[in-house]
Amino acid sequence: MDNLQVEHALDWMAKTNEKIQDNKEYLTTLDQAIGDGDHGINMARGFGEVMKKLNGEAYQHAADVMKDAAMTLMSKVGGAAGPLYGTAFLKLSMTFKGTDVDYATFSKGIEDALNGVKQRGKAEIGEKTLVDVWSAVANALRENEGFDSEVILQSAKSGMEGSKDIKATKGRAAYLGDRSIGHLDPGSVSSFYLFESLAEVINEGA
Amino acid sequence: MDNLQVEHALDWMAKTNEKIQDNKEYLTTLDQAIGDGDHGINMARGFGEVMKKLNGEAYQHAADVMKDAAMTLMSKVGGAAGPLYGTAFLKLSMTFKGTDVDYATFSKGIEDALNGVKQRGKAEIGEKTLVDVWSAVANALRENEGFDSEVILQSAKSGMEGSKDIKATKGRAAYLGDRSIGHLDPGSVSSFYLFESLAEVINEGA
Amino acid sequence: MKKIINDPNQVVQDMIKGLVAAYPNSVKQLQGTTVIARKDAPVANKVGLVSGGGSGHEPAHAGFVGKGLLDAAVAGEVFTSPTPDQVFEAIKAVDSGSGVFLIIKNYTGDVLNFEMAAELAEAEGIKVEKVVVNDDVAVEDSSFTTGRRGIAGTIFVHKIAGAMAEKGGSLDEVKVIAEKVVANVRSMGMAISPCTVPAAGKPSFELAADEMEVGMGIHGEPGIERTKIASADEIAVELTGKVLEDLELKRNDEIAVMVNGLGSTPEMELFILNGKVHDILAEKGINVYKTFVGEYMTSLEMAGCSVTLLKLDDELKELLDAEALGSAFHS
Amino acid sequence: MKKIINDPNQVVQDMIKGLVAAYPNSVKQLQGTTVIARKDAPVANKVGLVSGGGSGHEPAHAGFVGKGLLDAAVAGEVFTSPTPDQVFEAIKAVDSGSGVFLIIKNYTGDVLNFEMAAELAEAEGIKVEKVVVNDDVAVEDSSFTTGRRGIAGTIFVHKIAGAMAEKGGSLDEVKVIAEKVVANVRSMGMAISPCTVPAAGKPSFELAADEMEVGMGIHGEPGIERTKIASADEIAVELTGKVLEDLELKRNDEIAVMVNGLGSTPEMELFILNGKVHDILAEKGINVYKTFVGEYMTSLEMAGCSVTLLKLDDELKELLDAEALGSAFHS
Ligand SMILES: Nc1ncnc2c1ncn2[C@@H]1O[C@H](COP(=O)(O)OP(=O)(O)O)[C@@H](O)[C@H]1O
Ligand SMILES: Nc1ncnc2c1ncn2[C@@H]1O[C@H](COP(=O)(O)OP(=O)(O)O)[C@@H](O)[C@H]1O
Ligand SMILES: [Mg+2]
Ligand SMILES: [Mg+2]
Ligand SMILES: [Mg+2]
Ligand SMILES: [Mg+2]
Repeated sequence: MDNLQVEHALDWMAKTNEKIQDNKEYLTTLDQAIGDGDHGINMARGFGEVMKKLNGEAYQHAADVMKDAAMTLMSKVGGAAGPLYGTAFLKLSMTFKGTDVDYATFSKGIEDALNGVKQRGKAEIGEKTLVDVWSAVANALRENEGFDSEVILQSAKSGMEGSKDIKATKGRAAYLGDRSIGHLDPGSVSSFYLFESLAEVINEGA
Repeated sequence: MDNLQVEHALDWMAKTNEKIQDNKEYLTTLDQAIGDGDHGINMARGFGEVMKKLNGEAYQHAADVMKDAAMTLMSKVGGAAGPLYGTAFLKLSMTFKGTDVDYATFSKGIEDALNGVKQRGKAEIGEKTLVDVWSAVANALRENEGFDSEVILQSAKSGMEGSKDIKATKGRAAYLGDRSIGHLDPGSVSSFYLFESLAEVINEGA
Repeated sequence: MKKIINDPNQVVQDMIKGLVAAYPNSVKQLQGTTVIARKDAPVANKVGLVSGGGSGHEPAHAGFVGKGLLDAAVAGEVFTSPTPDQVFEAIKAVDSGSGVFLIIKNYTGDVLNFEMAAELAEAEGIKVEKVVVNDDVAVEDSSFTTGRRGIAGTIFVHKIAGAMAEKGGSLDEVKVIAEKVVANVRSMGMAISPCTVPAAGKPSFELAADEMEVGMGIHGEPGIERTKIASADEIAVELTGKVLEDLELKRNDEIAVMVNGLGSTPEMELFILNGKVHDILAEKGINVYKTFVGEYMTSLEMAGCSVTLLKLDDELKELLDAEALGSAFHS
Repeated sequence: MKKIINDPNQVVQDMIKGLVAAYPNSVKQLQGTTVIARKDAPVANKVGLVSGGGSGHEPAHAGFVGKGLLDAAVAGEVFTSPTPDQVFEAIKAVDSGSGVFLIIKNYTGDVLNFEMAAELAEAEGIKVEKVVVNDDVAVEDSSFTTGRRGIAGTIFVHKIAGAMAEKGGSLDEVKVIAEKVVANVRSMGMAISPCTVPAAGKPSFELAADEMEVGMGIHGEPGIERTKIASADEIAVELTGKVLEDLELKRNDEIAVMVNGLGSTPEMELFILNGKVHDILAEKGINVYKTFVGEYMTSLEMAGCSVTLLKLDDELKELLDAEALGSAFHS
């Protein structure tokens, strides 16, 4: 895969939706442990709506797919995850706009999304939020060249797993202090599904 | 035993109290099945207070023991049982007043108490209330001569057991209609303890 | 049993203490009793209103003590009607010479204890009248038995008789209006989980994870039917249907609706139920004049609800709208 | 999971329908949204007040919509803060040109969504100010983290900022008084049983039969400590103590007290707790000006409670006493 085309973008969202729906309960269980138990429900509702929206439209450009995903997530997810994922996809759409989404553009998109999320959530790396996954992927993309499913999958995975043994200082899990250590961050897990889906799209599109 | 003396009356109340306290949970369980689950609590509280009252006084006459028991039950039990037991003991005290409590007087006392309870509660025999026990005992006393512990025990027992397989038409169990059949009436069981205690007093006093 | 209490045998005294601490400007405890009275009782030239019953139904009845409502509420032990001496104290404390009106829920214990108190009061020359509320259509209305129970509909009696007394109605007028409310109010309830009397320490009944009890009493008395748990809409249909059957409402009749929570049912669920109740009524062309959603007559921490309908006329509407200043009923 | 609902995914819509059916003369639903607004919104020349958050905290926040309180409440999914577009609709609906004030509980989700809505509104020329309520002393107040949560103390912000807006206060004046309340209000809660989010279908946490969770959040977030269940008096000492530590009250200070039930705690237990809270305060010579006992900020059917203290001055007292006509706060 050289460029992220419309069909790739659509497939990316479809695969992400599938994983989120399949793991709705798991995400909720993770959020019950250190949050309020709605992350799976929120993400499943949001991505379900994203699919409804995308299936009803014809797209010319991946940027428009990202934009519709962003607006849908923003208005259907709620909680912390809604504005954060909404911001991430909005940034992707802005960076992708008017250009082919080649590796450099894509990589910059992820970087911009990461920065958007960090700014919105006032979170840095290592605070046990989905920022940890996005930054791990952004770093890996920066150090690599060309779409590589393994690089994306492994970096996302390490970001997600790295969230487990640290203390949360942002989001709802922060209320737990040290008691948050040893638990996976639900938002990091949903972000992992997003990048795992992307890796699959790359594999299939390769 | 020829006369119910003060010490007999006191002993009667003490033995009743013991049985009520020992069977507090049982009475409550019976009341949970077809009532509201407070009969054991109510009776235990009431007889506990009766003992406190009686232990603090010196009595000349069984009638006064009955009177203090009546007033204490009336003001400490509440629910349906409070006014009914209160009325019963008040009638006993009125009938006993100013005379030796020989068998005839005692028998008339129980009869008067029964009538007092029936009037207060607007209940007849066979409605699955403590009236069934009091009337069984009153009947047996009427047909007998002289204090006989077995007569009292057996009549009370048959009154209590007779309450099991009939449908309640008075008291809280009446709301259950046919579903009350097969359950012992809690008030009949507490009345049984009262007469069982009396039987023991007669045995010991014989 | 998990409860936020100290001594299970002291819950009523402890509760009253905390209640008076909360509202010291509007209510008082009659010393040495479990009676909560209006701070300004007896109110000159006003019929005094007394209600009460077992505790565990909070805010009933102390939450309905105040201007335009009750003058005193007598609190018995949990689910146990108060004793005659306590009710008698309440009667004496609220009598201004205009007489005292008793609002009694139809349970053997309540009727007996209040009646005996009335006898004591009459013996002291206090005029006493009473009404017995029996709104629960789950129970058959029969003169051979105890008859129907009094449940959440009692609150409407407090409100309307209270308004009549407040505006200067005589003892007879208060009685007439209270009887009018009783004649026009019907309720029915259901539960999905039991409650635990503190001194008993164990739940009043058991329900399987998928069961509900229809028509149970507010003291944990078993209901008339145990069925699989139904949807809010189905529950609304069942409860409203039973009430409508009994109340015989016609198109364009005006009513007040109360959707009452029994203790641990979230307000969210009460509102969901209320939505369907209104749909049902709208379909029949019955006009809802006013709706009350919340906890008015509870059963400790029981989960469940009741639906009450009160048929109104102009007089009842005016009295229902009149000012009321109880901690649990403020209008 | 046993609940009186229809579809677990429709509870918010169903609830709003039932709420508007109950109070059609005082509130309205903004069509196509989950916003409940005053029937007469926007009120001319008045700053509009908007609050909201996840559902499941009823009566918060729609029960506090009304004269002298909020102009609109935005309801998110259960325990999930509402989305920016919904908040934006609320802002537009209550803006009379005098600007709109947002009362936000301090949760990442609420802050983010309300902030984005404010940005949307400002882009359309609406003046927007906000306050973030963070009264929960169970959580450390740190600028490196999310900071303290907003819980029942939020109701005092609604009440007092609402009164300021109602008497004609400017957007700045509303903001100043709201910040004053936030600076002077502290709360702490505990739970003895969890709650179940309808769409999740299982309890948010598990507690053994003899355990309580101290300092848990109102969304089922775990607390700071899990201990053996204590008596009401001990719980009062612990909660009030933690709040007092943070609030630094002096002898003769005047305060308002709120003893808030989380959903399935009987009012009886809240009053028992309140009695001890008052004892503790009396011992310290702190004067209670007003007490609120009841369910104000719940967590579905969670059993437990919170204690909130608000330090008062003359200005706050006057605003606290001002008329308020919400279905859950009527004075
Ligand atoms: N300040 C923040 N910055 C970045 N991510 C955050 C922040 N706060 C929370 N998150 C992410 O959001 C996730 C929680 O999302 P969700 O459960 O949907 O929202 P809520 O916490 O409002 O219930 C967390 O697991 C975390 O990854
Ligand atoms: N009308 C009545 N006449 C006689 N006895 C009655 C009547 N109603 C109830 N009882 C008796 O009272 C008992 C219940 O007492 P208790 O549980 O203490 O009162 P409550 O029913 O008010 O909770 C019943 O088991 C029954 O024996
Ligand atoms: Mg969450
Ligand atoms: Mg009983
Ligand atoms: Mg009882
Ligand atoms: Mg949430």
